[in-house]
Amino acid sequence: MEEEPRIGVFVCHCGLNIGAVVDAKAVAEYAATLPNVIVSVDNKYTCSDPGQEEIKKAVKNESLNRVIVASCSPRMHEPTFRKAVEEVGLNKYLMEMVNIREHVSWVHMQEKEKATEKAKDLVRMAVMRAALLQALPKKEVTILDRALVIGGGVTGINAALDLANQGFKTYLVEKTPAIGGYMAMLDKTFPTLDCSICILAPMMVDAGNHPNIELLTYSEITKVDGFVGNFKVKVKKKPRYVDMDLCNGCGDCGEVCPVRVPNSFDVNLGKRGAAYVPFPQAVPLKYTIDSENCLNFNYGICQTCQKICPKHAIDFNQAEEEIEIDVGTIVVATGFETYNPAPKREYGYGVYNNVITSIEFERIKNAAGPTHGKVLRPSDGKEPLRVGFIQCVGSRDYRVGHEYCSNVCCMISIKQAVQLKEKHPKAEVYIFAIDIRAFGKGFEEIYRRARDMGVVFIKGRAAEVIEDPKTGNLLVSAEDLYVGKQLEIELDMVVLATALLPRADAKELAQTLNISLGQEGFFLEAHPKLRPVDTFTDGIFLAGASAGPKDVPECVAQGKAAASAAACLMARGKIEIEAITADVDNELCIGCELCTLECPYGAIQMIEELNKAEVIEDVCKGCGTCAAACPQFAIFMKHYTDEQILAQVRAALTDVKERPLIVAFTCNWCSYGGADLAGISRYQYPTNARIIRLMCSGRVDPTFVFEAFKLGADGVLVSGCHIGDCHYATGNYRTETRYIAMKHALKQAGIDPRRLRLEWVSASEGEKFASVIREMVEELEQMPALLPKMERT
Amino acid sequence: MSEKSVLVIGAGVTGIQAALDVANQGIKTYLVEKTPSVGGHMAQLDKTFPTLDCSACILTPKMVDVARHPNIELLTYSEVKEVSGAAGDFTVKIETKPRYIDATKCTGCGHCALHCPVEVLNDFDENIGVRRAIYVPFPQAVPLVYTIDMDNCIECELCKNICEAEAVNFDQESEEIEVNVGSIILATGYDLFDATKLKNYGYGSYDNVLSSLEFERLLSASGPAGGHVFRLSDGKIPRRIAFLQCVGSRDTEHGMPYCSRVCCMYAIKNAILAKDHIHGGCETTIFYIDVRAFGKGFEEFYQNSQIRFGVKFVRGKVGEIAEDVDTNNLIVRVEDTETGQLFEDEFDMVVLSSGLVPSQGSAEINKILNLPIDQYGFFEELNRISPVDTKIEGVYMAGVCESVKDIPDGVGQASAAAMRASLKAI
Amino acid sequence: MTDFALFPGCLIPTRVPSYEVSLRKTAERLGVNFVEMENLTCCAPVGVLSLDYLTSLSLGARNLAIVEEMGLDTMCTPCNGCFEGLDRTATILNKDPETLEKVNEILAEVGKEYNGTITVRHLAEIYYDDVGIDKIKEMMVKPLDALTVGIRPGCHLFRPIEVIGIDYSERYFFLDDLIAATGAESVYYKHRLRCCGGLLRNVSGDIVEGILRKRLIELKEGNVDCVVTVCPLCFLQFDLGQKLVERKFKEKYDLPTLTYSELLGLGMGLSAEELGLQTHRIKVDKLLAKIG
Amino acid sequence: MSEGEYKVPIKEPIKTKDLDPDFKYEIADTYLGRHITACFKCGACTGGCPVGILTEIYKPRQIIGEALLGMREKVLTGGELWLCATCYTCEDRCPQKVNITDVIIALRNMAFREGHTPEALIEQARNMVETGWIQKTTASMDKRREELGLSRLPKMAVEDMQKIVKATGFIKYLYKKEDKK
Repeated sequence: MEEEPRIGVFVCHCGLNIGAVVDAKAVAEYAATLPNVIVSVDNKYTCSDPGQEEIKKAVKNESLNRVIVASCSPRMHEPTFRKAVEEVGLNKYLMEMVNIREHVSWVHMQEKEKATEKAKDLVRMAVMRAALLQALPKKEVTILDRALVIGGGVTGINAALDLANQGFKTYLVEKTPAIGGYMAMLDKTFPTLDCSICILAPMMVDAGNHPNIELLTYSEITKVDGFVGNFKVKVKKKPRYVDMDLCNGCGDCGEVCPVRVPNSFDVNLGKRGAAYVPFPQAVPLKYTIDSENCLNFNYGICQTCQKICPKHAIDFNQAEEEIEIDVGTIVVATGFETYNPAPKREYGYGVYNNVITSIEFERIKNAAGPTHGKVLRPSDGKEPLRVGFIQCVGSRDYRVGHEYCSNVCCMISIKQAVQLKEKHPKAEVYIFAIDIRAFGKGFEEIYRRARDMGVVFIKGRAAEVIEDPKTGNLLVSAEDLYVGKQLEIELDMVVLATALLPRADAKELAQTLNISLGQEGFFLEAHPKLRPVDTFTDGIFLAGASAGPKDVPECVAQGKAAASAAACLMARGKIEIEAITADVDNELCIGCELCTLECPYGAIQMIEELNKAEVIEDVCKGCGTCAAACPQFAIFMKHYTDEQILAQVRAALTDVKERPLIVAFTCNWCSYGGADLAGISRYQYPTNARIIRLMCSGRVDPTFVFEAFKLGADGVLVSGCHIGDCHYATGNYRTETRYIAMKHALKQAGIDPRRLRLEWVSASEGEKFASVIREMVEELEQMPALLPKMERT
Repeated sequence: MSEKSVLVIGAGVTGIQAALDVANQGIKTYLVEKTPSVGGHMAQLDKTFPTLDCSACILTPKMVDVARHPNIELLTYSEVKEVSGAAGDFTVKIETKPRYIDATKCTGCGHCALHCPVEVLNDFDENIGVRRAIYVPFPQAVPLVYTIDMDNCIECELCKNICEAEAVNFDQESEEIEVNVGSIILATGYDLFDATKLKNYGYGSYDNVLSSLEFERLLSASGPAGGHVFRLSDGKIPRRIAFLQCVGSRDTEHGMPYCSRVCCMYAIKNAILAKDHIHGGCETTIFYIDVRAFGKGFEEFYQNSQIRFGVKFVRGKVGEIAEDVDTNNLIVRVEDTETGQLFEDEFDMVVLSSGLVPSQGSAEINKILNLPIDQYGFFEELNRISPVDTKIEGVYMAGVCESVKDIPDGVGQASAAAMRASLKAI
Repeated sequence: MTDFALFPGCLIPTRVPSYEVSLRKTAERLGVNFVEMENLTCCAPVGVLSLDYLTSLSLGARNLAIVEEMGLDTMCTPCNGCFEGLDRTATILNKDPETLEKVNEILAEVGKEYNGTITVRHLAEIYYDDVGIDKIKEMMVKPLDALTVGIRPGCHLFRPIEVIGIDYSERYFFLDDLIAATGAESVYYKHRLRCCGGLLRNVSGDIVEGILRKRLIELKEGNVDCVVTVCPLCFLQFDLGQKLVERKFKEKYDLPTLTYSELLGLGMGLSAEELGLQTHRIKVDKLLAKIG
Repeated sequence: MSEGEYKVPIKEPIKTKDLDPDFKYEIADTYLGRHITACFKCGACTGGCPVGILTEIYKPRQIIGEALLGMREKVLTGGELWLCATCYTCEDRCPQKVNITDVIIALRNMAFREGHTPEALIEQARNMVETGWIQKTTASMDKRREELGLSRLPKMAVEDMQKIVKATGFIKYLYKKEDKK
């Protein structure tokens, strides 16, 4: 250690968030008594200007070389305080945060004294660790000025166009044969009833032939490697069996194809051939041959399309192609799916012909749709003059598992009702809703217009729909709270306003991109207000309905916002990344190669001649799995060294005032985030746990666990991401194998193995984290105290 | 990068985000704010929905960034006087009103305020709290420079003598600077609907009927009461609080047929915070027409408020409020349209969830730019697919001045506007 | 001051003659010139409007036509019911030529025609706007500053705001100024602008007595000496109705009721007999004693 | 349940056949009922209604809600229509500017034509048509007027009244049953 550590502790009230529960002044006074602490003060808002000013003045005047800020979660303001200390010449890695808000005041609201004690312990642990912190050089990476936009809906198109106009080369990857997404399927958009394709088509054409945009349609992302500024993305281009350069979209092959299968673009109401384009205005206007239904692929017959194609563009043995592209930033704009209401048997979707969903109504109403714009009811093709819209089908529904509100269905139904009334002023239109959520610009006006046109709004969730077999008409029963009466309304057709769901492959894409999913299954943004379009992985941005249901204007705005965030990064050209990497100490390393097997990125290789391991700094992501596996303790993890972690464990277990005491190891990306969410949602749990933050659960070296038990910990919790979700791909697999080994070791040492517990907690499982702590405390309270023998050694 | 620059008018959270986004792309940015400090209405809030994040913890770091960003020139207590030229080449005259304090010298220590004899209502605290003639709107103001409010100052010069930094200078003049910018972003925000117009609710004549922002200031830790909720009539702790929705909004009578989009959620948030801040708990009831919890995490927040925090919801727009003259309690008369029952409940305090109207600032700046506005005073967007462009090329807008929205949407739109503006600046 | 065609209506002449005699005497002293009207029909108030819209408009239009024939342009009515009926008719016909034409077709049957030029004013408005507070103060021979008064303006004087357009609020009503002009003090009490239920007189006795009892309790709480109103129906409610409520609920209120003209007359030094106060069912002796 | 079972009124839900969807257009066509469709049933009117306070059965929102739904039978024959004191408080409070009292008066017009009107109003109207005065005039009224120095009760233009009432067809509904006059 070069100079004596001079530590400054700054305890924050955060207004009343901390101050109402934790006695910040007492914590600051206690911290002043700790070794090497020179300055210890409390402040109402440490993150505000006066707060940061106080830190800087203290560093300058008292020449502090360590700063500890006890306030909110590092996931929120670590960058803020790191920047503050850097401005006064202190290396940002010499600043340590202590989470006494999400992990203390917000979750122990009724236990003020114990919470203050817990805060003191956590500050003590931080002070012990701070003494061992080392300055780390800035690690910068250059950023490629190319961007990748995943998803060709209105959001993706807007993001790509803005990036391209800014001069950045942009790849737009779309899973289906044409861009346009759901908006291309719509007839009109609310609230102004503009024709949807008229708005979308010009944008699609611009995106189609913009010099800076490379369109990769009918393609999927298979693998993403690298990190911010240097993503290596593998894209699988599915075979169209049509040569894109030759085909001019004349459509002869579509006509002549004998096959007639339901067209998913028409929500299976309309039919299309095996050779098809999803819709007439498709961009690119190139035909695709659907190998599942094509007679050639199934029976080796027909091939008429190949024969008659004037440009000889059809080539049946076109193979799947995989290309690799290097990009600096990625924008995720994969959109949503609609809910299939069949499981809600009470509405009879799929059983009664005349019960359809709003997207089906939209296709029926669309001039390019299966019925060329005439609204006809599926059972007998008659024009329905009595139509009912049932809201919240699959949304706000605990039973179906989607508790959220899908934001757009009220307005879709009101728009569709107005369209019906425009055609038939005397049609009877009912809307069954709990709340009419007409919140946006111009929404109340069209809601008023619908009422003036005679649409009847019934306050109450429709209870059930039954069919009158003779007429095919439907009987909807519901209670109308407005008039306090039960109703049984006979209608010709019922439209179910179905929920917007995250796409089925969202989980898979989240794992490929290493970003996490929110509670409702949509992608999780870093912070709804601070960083609404960022994810926790730098360089990857979120936009549109992929982050949560929203309407077209909001999608467009978020598309442009994500483009702006990406442009900011790429315009700067370089970015500072975490300088947390591994380092091998050559004397200790005995060349057993165990670490090279553990590393998922191959960032640690053997130097043949020395028979020693060596870390490739650029590739190493700093998860620490190798360090935990090394039998010789030869691997030195920058910023998360063994000594620093053990210092925290020891500090947690000196003058323990609360029994049972649990040492909890959490991984920064998932379980630490889960603990934060438990705080944000105010789930209360006992104060017995002391949380230590590591980059990955794979970093938990068995020695840490045994040291904890040796020093008298009653219980140890190791928590990390669910298998498959790990930010470092395979970190948690190693943790699982070590956990089993540790259990046996504890049994032999005469310690009840139940005292060690391994739990997977994702960033969206706040409640689970709280209940895990509660269960552990209850379980440990039943157990007899640890054998004193252990404490003697 | 380029000599072209961008002007952002209005330094609420939206204006700050837009300025940061443009500046981060290496483009020079001028950020003009009418009041002495940046922060806008968000600085007045205690917590934000739906995550109950502490509002200052989100806003103050961004305020610090904006003040310290090399590419941003912050012009507070200043107004745009004149705009000429076209997209890519606007010349703008900006007048900085005199603070009568030298910004370079003032350290924000606050001694002057301690000795200032004049006490006036602080409009930042919605006239619940007070401030001195020499003041900063709130302790975390950025820039932390004091301002003398000349209308109320009696020029006793006590502050001048006290100030070690000799920053007080009574004959400071207003300065005018001219800047040349490639594009302009409007982020002039909103004002609250003046609820005195609703005679049947008695706002303005009954002491315990508060507007939502007044209640926010009561809740705020940096507010006049340090976060303790009390009745303005007798200082007692309210045990039964009513929140009335759609005050001004969805009301063709007062020319505001639109829904103000955020009141349902901030009412639920305030109801939960009221229970949190009042020791011994209190009963909160929200009288609504439709609860519009449409955004991410909103519905869960709405359900939790009922299940875990016990906030009561009654569907019915309150007909009228009468005041019990001796106890200053409020008798709220409403029909619960779900059960058809008619209630005459007595409450200790009533909070009106007033709607949002375009700010005075929007009207003033529009006298210069005369952009087309819709019948409520919001700026009109160019067309459906460019929600942040105005009808004048090179002038963009974000936040509530375009249409009512909450903080995440405002911040999102700010980034979008920054993108469009930076295209013009290169 | 312009001349006003006086439309007494049917309730005041028959059931509340004291209002008519006091309004004539006070108007004379204040220099308000009323021109008598003949050959009138009923003003077709809400009771008739509720049965047939066109009949109500036609009868009202006929009375307005008579004022036109008299060469005047403003009609004054002391009764809220007539004010509501005729003002509504005038407002609709003055603005909507199509309905005016239909009504004139019917008026042709009786040889009359209405051209939509008449404005209808209530007596209270004339006291306030045309006579004015200062003039009334001057006329006060015996200021009534010992009296505390609870006003009952009567719903149709100021509602619906779209048709009548007077700005009002629970806290302030122009009638307060008129009362203050006489020296008396107009006291604020709960729900003082709330309806007295008069129009439901023989439709549902329970409701009428229920509403009236609430108003009487609130007036009692406001501890007023007397009730002053400008509407004959309110007068009947609080004068006659008070007796019925006292009998039904076995409670004592003993709240004398005056119309504003009677209060004005007292202030001007007119005796109770001259103002016809003896016809009131609730005795006013205690009140007269108080103002000496 | 102390003795015997709990007596429960059994009733059918409202069926489509009980609803008349055109009722709302019929009301909207009249001048008085023109704004009815603007109502989004928020309850502000009932909240301030002086009659609504006392009786559970009279709620303006309920009447307008039922009218919009098409429950013509219940609204016109229900009789709640006639409990409105026509004090117009609700009209000043309606956020969607629905002239609620006028709508109820329009509904009363329809009820009158279909013969569901309280006796009192029929009697008042008949007095007006026959004598020109809403209440029957008695000699004592004239006597009291003279004591106060007022002229006798003026004569009402009864013939003109009757011509008008016949012309507007009002008489047809007033004397439907015995068909006097």
